[in-house]
Amino acid sequence: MMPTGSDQTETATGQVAPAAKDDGVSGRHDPWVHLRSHTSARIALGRTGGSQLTSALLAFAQDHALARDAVHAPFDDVALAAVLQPLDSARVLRLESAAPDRATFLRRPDLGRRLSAASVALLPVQSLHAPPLDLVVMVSDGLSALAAERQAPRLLQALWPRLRAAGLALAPLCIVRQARVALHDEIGWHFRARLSLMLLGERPGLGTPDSLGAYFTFGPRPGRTDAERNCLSNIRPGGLPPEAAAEKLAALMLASLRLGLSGTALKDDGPSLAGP
Amino acid sequence: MMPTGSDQTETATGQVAPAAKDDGVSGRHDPWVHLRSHTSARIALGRTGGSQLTSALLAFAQDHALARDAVHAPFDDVALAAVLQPLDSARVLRLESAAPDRATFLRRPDLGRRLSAASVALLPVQSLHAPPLDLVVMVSDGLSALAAERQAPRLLQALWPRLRAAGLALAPLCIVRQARVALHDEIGWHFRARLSLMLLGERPGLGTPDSLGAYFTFGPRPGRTDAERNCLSNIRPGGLPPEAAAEKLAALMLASLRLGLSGTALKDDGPSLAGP
Amino acid sequence: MAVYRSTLRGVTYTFPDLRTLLAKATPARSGDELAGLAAGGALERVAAQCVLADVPLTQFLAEPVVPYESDEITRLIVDTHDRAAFSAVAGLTVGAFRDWLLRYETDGATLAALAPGLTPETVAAVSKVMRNQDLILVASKCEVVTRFRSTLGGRGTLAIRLQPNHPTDDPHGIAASILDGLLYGCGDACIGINPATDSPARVAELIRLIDQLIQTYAIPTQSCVLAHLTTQLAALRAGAPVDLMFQSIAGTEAANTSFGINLALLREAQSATLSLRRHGPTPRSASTDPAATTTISSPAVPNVMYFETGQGSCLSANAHHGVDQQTLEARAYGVARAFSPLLVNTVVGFIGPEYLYDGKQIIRAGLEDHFCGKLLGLPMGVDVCHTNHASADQDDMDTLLTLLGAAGVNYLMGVPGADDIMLGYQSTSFHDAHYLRQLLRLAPAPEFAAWLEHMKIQSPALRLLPADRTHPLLRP
Amino acid sequence: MAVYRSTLRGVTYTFPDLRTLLAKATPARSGDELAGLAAGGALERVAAQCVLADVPLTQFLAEPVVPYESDEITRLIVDTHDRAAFSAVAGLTVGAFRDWLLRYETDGATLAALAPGLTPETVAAVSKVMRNQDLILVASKCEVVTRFRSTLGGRGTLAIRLQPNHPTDDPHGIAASILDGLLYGCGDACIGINPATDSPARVAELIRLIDQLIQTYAIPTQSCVLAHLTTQLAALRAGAPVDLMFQSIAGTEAANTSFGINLALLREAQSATLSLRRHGPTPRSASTDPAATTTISSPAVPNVMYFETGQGSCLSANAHHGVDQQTLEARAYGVARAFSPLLVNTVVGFIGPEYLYDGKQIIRAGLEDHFCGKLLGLPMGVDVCHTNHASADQDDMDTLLTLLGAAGVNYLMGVPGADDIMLGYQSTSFHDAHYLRQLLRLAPAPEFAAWLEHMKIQSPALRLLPADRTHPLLRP
Ligand code: B12
Ligand code: B12
Repeated sequence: MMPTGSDQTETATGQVAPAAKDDGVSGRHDPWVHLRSHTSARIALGRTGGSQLTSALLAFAQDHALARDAVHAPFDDVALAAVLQPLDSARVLRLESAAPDRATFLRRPDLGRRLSAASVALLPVQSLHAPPLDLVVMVSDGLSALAAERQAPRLLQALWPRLRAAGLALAPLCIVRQARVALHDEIGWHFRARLSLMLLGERPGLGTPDSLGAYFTFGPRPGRTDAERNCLSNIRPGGLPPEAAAEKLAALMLASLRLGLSGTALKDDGPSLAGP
Repeated sequence: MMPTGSDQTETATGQVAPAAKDDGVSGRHDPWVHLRSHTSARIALGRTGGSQLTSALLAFAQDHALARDAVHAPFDDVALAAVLQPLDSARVLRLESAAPDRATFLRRPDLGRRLSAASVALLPVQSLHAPPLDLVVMVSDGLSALAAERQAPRLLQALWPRLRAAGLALAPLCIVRQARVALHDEIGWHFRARLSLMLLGERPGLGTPDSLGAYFTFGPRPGRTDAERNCLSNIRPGGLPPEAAAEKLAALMLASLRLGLSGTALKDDGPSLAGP
Repeated sequence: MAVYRSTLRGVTYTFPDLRTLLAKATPARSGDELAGLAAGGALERVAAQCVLADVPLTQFLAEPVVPYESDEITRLIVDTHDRAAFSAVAGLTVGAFRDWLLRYETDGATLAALAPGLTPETVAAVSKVMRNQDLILVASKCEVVTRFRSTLGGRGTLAIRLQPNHPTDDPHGIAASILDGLLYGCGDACIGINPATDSPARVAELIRLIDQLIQTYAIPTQSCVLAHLTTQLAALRAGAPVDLMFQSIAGTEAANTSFGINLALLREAQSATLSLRRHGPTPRSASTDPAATTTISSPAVPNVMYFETGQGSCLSANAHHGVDQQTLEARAYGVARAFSPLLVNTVVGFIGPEYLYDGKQIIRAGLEDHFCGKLLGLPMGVDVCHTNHASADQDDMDTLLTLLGAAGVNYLMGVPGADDIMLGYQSTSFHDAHYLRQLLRLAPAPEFAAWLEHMKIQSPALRLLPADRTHPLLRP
Repeated sequence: MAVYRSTLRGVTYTFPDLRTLLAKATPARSGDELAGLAAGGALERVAAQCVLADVPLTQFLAEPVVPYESDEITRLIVDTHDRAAFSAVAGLTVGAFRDWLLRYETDGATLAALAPGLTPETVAAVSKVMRNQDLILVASKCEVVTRFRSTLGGRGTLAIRLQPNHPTDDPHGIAASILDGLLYGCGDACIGINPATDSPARVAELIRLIDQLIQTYAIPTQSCVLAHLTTQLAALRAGAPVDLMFQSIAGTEAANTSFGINLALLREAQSATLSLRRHGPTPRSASTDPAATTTISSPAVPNVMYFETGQGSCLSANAHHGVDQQTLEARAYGVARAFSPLLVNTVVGFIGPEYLYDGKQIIRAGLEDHFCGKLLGLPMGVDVCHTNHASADQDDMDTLLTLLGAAGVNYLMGVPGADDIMLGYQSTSFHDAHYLRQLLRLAPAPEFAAWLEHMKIQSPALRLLPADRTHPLLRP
């Protein structure tokens, strides 16, 4: 049995560095700090008594302030449209949800799930006799404009050729301001697409202000539930890199089209996606 | 020693009356409920275990909701001016502090301590050669419009004749929207009055939405501190009735004029006020 | 159908039915405002609370808030209601029930006996006429003990779920976080990973990773990988050593449908997990005799399920039937208790400000959820947390954390530095857990406490011991 | 004068002096916004906290926030600073000082020895880089014991000031509230009346009223009538049996001047009260040996003073010198500790939303004040309260009440039904006091606990006993 009452808190040297260090934490670490090479989680933070060191506390507070800002960062959908334009000869549509501003968007998810009246009017009329489309893809800021701006171009640059190569009939790419996930049901339904994919910013995490989520639905129409969708999350360089996400998404969506379903019945299982 | 573990909680009859009872509390009381005849304090509430009964809890919540409303009740200064007009042949002045609205007033006591520019312009010019006035009296909603509307007329009707009888030279009566206590320093200074009296609504209590406070300063001028004022509080029928307050105030203010001071050096001590 | 009415200073407030009355009586929160169900102001809220206080408890059996015909959860609640247990309070109104709960004589054993007689709606109703202190005091009387490899919920203990998530499910990254947590004395509730991916193969791999650690170091705890239940089932069927079967649940059938589950699927998953027989006899610890404690759920059915809930999920799925989110949350506990879970966790600030706007609403909801779950006989834990789009910070978390400690919460989350790098929210850290144990002298689960001592991680005085690189857990 | 600067993601924040730095580092509150001193946003606040964490503690001695020349409180702080006691932490920065406070080894005795070495500004500074949990944990280590007729502040105890106010100071009304409180087990901190009137004769009458009760029933407690100090002095000189001398105090000389007091007047009042020799030898209770506990203030000077404070009073008096309200509050404790008070009470939500806007700000401020006072060696109580113009309710009060119980607060207020019918605000009730004692197993002051048992008011298990009309206290 070890003696009680002893601990390994830092000695009182007065040398607590300010929190604005690169690693996000500073001061004395726990002896297993080498394990940090495996994860960006805040491990081996060290302690004083059993509590966090001042440096860790302030690093956290700083990251929190930054993440709060990230939620409110403005979305430059015009610039994003310009970046994405070359992907497709079809024109890129710029749309918006029914949430008029950021504050309303945050409190009214119902509005984030519907297009504004103006945007509905912008949607090209789909002839009832035109052959149904395979896929409509949209990008939204969601809860993080940074995520859409940083990850969507890389993801789509890798995804688009695969979709083309698979011979899919694609609707125009839509950029939607302030959308929630379910909005792609409405757009997919409008285009009478077999599959509808929404790429949108996830809620910013402390160290991760720019993480993208991808949600797709087979047979999109208003009223679909989350159980009928699939999701790929944490798309960002420190998580699932956008290119890898494109590869996974292509495989999953092609399986979805082949099996005629999405949701809990479709599992993300590398080999099993290969299909019959 | 009494047995532990037994208590006197109400028996579970299912008969907890709704809270909207006249006495503000209901359900089973403590055996000393007869002591309530001496005070409006929430005594002998009864208990369940050691906790308040649901009925008492809800009565409290209801009173809290009402008191919160009372803070925001609008002040009908025009009607009050009409009521007070007969007191004085001089015209009653209607003024306002620099706080533009209720929300601002609550967060900006500094603005409540200054007249608005418009009100400063309304003040009659005081000739430097006119004999100095003895007293300027003002009434404000402060934190409770109800208090000013209910108690000020009764108080002033009893006070005014006493002041006249004492032969005091009085400035016009001022009604000031949204004032804090120190504003009477500015007005008193403007009128070059020897004494300045502010009657204003105190913060509404739970059962007492209409309690008036009286604060007076000898030698009013901007920069006077609270230590240089005297105060009479809880002016309302259930507290110090307005007529009794008038009597006390008259005695105190006359002593103040006689001694040439106010504040901590002037004590409210019935007989000792009689003076030499 | 009854009409509910009261007159308050001359104004008459009418509430057409019980579910409207319940919604208007709820302390303010953004989700009910979003749903258009909240009271118009403080006075209407108090009026509703006064009416609610007078509603007899029997009315909740007579007037289901979600129709029996169209909702299997209502059917579950009604069909399994234990009238005999209920008889102790059957004559009471909601207000008198609150008074009864607060009596000195109403102790843990009384409440344990009553639990099967209470419906979720009854419990939600009474919470609406209770102040924070009432929610804390009554909950602190309840003791709900469950067991797998560790014994959880005993008085004077506080367990922690170790949550070592990683954005790519990297096994080394996850293992690093697990070691970190163990060296801070956390992990007795379970080691539970939220996988980033939805792959049965990856889920199986993660389950094996934890299992390996548990076996190597003989850690008295259990593993869980919180993928969708169908994904875990697929892994189980492929041979993964599943300790606990996890699922997010909600309070209406429609919401559960949107989660891709229903009662039948839950039952199937439960029996598949039970059939693995991994729960085995609970190792008795020297320091505590679990049999001596008053337990609610006699472990007739072993505790192999883990559920998570959180106010707002039904509304978010557009499946709330005009019922307020707190009542629906209690109904989710109605689902949970049909499955003898080892752990039930309300993830109270997780969904975001759309449902709980700020620290104040999160704190209130956390106390409500803990109280309601405990009263229904559940082993409640709380994920004390907030997102970056909410108006809340770590001070609010400290506050709720401390209140829940005083209320006797079964377990809390342990996330490295309180920052979940995969789920994108802030929860409680290993340090937070240790703070609470120190402050309120709460010990880990007895088997785990013994293990921590044995491993020289924590002293019997609940202090962390210095570890260097030669510590067995750190040896390569 | 030093310039304080930090760069955070490319933005440089500069703070011209220590008082600006302290203000910007303070958690958000309306009073500092009103004064124009608050940080512009969360990032500026964190930047200031990071800079503050690096400031050496010695800097607070070198750079007074209010000039030495013009402020007698600064002079008091500087002139009575105990360098020997300070030496234990003299080498630390603010951030390292927080770390030091949280060490396991830093126990109550260490903190008691350090107290005279700490200045109010140092203590305020460190609180600004502490989370709620830190404020609670460190405060819980401090034990500050004081005595008059009852022994207050011992570990595991919670005392209550019985506050029986009446809008006309009616003796029967006041007596009724006192009996109510006593029968609920409250009154051990003191029986303290805020008189509505400012008359020395009336004050004397009220003091005699309490004294009579104390003598008749041999209650081990002390009286106080909280008029202006000059009014109490007048009563004392006219022969009133003054137990405790009360005064509201603030953190700058100018604010105290606006209160009509200064240090000389406080000294005069203290020695006048001491000269009455009413404190006498403390009756030792059987259950606790007060001498055995670790006390901070060796009662060289008997404890005959009672002070109240509250963030915002200096600003309200336009006497804040550009210093934030929390630092000024700590300076008021600097005044208090020069007078060996029996009780110091921060009336935390009393002044209103102008200074502490809502429940969250009140909770934070309550924890800060309690922490700062305790660290400076004061017997801190908190009036957990709110006004009707603030955005706060009884749930917030329950929250703060419970947190303070865990933090080891010396005493709280007991007001009938939490509603002060004279001061117009909501505080804590006798029921609230009892809730906290039950929940955390906190006993009243030992002498008072014995008296409650003897009077058959409360059982040794801390339960209230039934009282009927024949109870001695109720006999006419
Ligand atoms: C918030 C959240 C939830 C909330 C959603 C409620 C709400 N109103 O927000 C709750 C708690 C209910 C939830 C539940 C579940 N979730 Co979830 N959730 C998240 C989280 C943390 C953030 C999502 C986000 O920011 N969306 C962006 C905003 C702008 O969109 P939104 O329209 O506001 O939100 C919608 C989506 O988030 C959707 N959603 C949430 N979770 C899931 C999961 C799946 C599989 C799908 C298709 C949709 C979906 O629900 C919201 C309402 O429609 C992500 C993690 C992350 N970093 O993204 C995990 C995440 C998406 N969820 C996940 C899982 C597994 C689940 C569950 C299946 C768990 C379970 N075993 O039951 C359940 C059921 C989901 C369902 N089918 O409905 C996984 C998905 C893994 C995968 N690759 O498939 C993620 C990535 C986290 C994880 N790794 O565990 N979740
Ligand atoms: C709030 C309050 C305070 C606050 C004031 C700070 C603030 N910004 O609000 C604080 C806590 C600092 C305070 C202190 C004291 N107060 Co005081 N306070 C009150 C209270 C509860 C409400 C006042 C109110 O609503 N005013 C109306 C609003 C609209 O005006 P305001 O401009 O916002 O507020 C100003 C006045 O309230 C003034 N003020 C506050 N208290 C006092 C006391 C006196 C004697 C004077 C002249 C002015 C004064 O200070 C404020 C800023 O200028 C009243 C009780 C009541 N029911 O009214 C007692 C009350 C006015 N105070 C009282 C007393 C005794 C004191 C003290 C002298 C106590 C002491 N022993 O030190 C001190 C010092 C006062 C001083 N000279 O500055 C007594 C006065 C008794 C009397 N008849 O003289 C009252 C009636 C309460 C009581 N019975 O104990 N108080």
